Amino acid sequence: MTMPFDIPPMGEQERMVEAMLFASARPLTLREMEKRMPQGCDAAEALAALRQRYEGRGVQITRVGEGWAFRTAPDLGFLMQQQIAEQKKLSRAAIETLAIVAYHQPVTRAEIEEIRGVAVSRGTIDQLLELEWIRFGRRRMTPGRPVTFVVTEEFLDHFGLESARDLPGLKELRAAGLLDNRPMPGILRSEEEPGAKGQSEMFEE
Amino acid sequence: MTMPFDIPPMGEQERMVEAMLFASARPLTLREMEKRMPQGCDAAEALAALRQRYEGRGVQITRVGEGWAFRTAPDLGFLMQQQIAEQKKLSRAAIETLAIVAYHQPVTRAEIEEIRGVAVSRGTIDQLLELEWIRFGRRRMTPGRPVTFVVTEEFLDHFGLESARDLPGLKELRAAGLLDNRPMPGILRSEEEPGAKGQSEMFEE
Amino acid sequence: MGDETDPTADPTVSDRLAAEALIIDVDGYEGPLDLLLSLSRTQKVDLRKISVLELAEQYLAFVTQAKMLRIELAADYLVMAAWLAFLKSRLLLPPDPEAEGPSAEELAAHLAFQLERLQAMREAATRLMARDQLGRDFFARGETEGIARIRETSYDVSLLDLMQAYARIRTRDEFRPYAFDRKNLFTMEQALERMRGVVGFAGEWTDLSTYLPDGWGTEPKRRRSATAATFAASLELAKQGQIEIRQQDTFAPIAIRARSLPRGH
Repeated sequence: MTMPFDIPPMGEQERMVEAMLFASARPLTLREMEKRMPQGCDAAEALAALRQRYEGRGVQITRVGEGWAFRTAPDLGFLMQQQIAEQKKLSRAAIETLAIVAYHQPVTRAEIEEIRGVAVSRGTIDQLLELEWIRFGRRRMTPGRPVTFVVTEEFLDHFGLESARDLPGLKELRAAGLLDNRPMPGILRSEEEPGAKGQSEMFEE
Repeated sequence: MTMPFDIPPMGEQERMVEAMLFASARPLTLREMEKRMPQGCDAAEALAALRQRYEGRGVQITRVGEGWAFRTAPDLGFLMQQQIAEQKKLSRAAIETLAIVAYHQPVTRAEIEEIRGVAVSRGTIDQLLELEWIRFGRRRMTPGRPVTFVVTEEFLDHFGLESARDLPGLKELRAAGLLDNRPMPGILRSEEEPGAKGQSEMFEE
Repeated sequence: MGDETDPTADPTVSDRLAAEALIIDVDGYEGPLDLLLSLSRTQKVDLRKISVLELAEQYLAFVTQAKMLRIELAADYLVMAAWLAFLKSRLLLPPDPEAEGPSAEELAAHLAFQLERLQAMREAATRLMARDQLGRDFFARGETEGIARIRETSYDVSLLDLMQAYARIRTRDEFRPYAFDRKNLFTMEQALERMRGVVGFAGEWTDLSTYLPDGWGTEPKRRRSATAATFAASLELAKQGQIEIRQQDTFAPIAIRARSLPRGH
């Protein structure tokens, strides 16, 4: 049991490999590690022991090309992601547009603009589409065949509704005189609408 | 053996803390870790178990301010010699200024000059700020509202200190009154705060 | 430095050598306090038991020698010399009961305190630098893994908001007396609505012109109306503290960005 030089015990060699792999910015080969370790060390043996020690742990020693490196255990990848929940207020334009779609669906963009009294920006529609609160419905069988918008399942989900027909308060609003009993704007459309043209250019882009 | 939610067993939580600390170069607080772990996890308990597991190993879990980090064991530094990034030599003035900030924090520039007996050059402060070893603290509530300097978590990390309370010899220096900001007798220093105040607020935060 | 000495001063050779040694040192001193601390070491006693009188004499002797050798001493060295000369005389004279202010002993004690404190800080600095240091003796993880940030935006809208919005539109409809040509007119209200919706995404400085609504950027009349309305709206938003506006130069493009407001209450 005489050792030619003071070769560190295997436990120490294991510690060395552990520290080197940890601190290195790139995978290290056995040769590279051995070069740094005191003479007589056996990086391969130390590494084998260390690999075993890390088996099933949160980090593992994996082979990367010619070298070795610590890597997060694959099942823990989710920890390396951070969900950032953000609560944002919807713009007034978006809320109004959404409300109009909900109450008047299927509804065309020109109709939304008519009801709101102002132009509806592409961004507003896009945002609602992206939120998956509205989607495209059937095209209207009028000149220009404008697309219509309807609300989605996600919308109903978010607002806790069974269907758009159940929109609570619709009757109440009407009873309170907040909704007039004019026919749906969609019916007026064909005479009034400068829109046929407007719509076709609206969704062309 | 029913659990209210699916809280992962402690062994799993330990793996999670291990993976997170391994992946980060900067210290992580328990809160930061818990935010990333599934609900109901106890990062503190997992960490305590993990610390024990790594005792005497090539890498260790060290406390840095409010956070925790893996660091290589100091006795293995020789293995990483190749990796040592060129360290800028700090001037004597910078080293002394750093020590004064650490031991006297929060400390104003005038106080540093008073202790060193010479003006502190802008470059010295800038260098320490750039190293992120010192930062601005609260302004002193005295006329002129001078800014104060305090040491940072990077400072603690760099010098392997758990907190500013662990500065070597701090207690002895304080007991000997050498951290007092004693004004010159007979000089009414309205522009500066009379002594002991700085000490009492020093480590309150 | 020898060539700076004045041969007419006629000091003995050994005096000159001693003085020069002192002067060579002077470059290394960081000021009077540093020099005093260094001189105090020759007393070889605990700094708390230092003889300030003796120290004052040493310092004054140093200054005299420096003068003899026509060495330019910085003003603060001379100020300290004057103060120490005063202190020395006060220490030697019996205390004057009539005198106001601190006693000579108090002043001497303060000087001793300053020296001791400076010495303590130097030792603390040495101990600090002797510690194991990150990146030299111990190391952080070399190959870190970043955290992928996944943004999940949820919108805070209730059914009530929705209904109120609808009621608002419908009631407004009834009072709308006259429908003007809104084809070519972009109102400030519209611009405000539009910008409120999008400005939150503008963390970086963004040219105001990029906020013009689609289809309003080319036809001059529409562009003018939209530009004016958007500018007016941005002023309003700036007034409300929601955005910041900047213009680098006269007639330069105007840029805006969202102001990050502290969250919560």
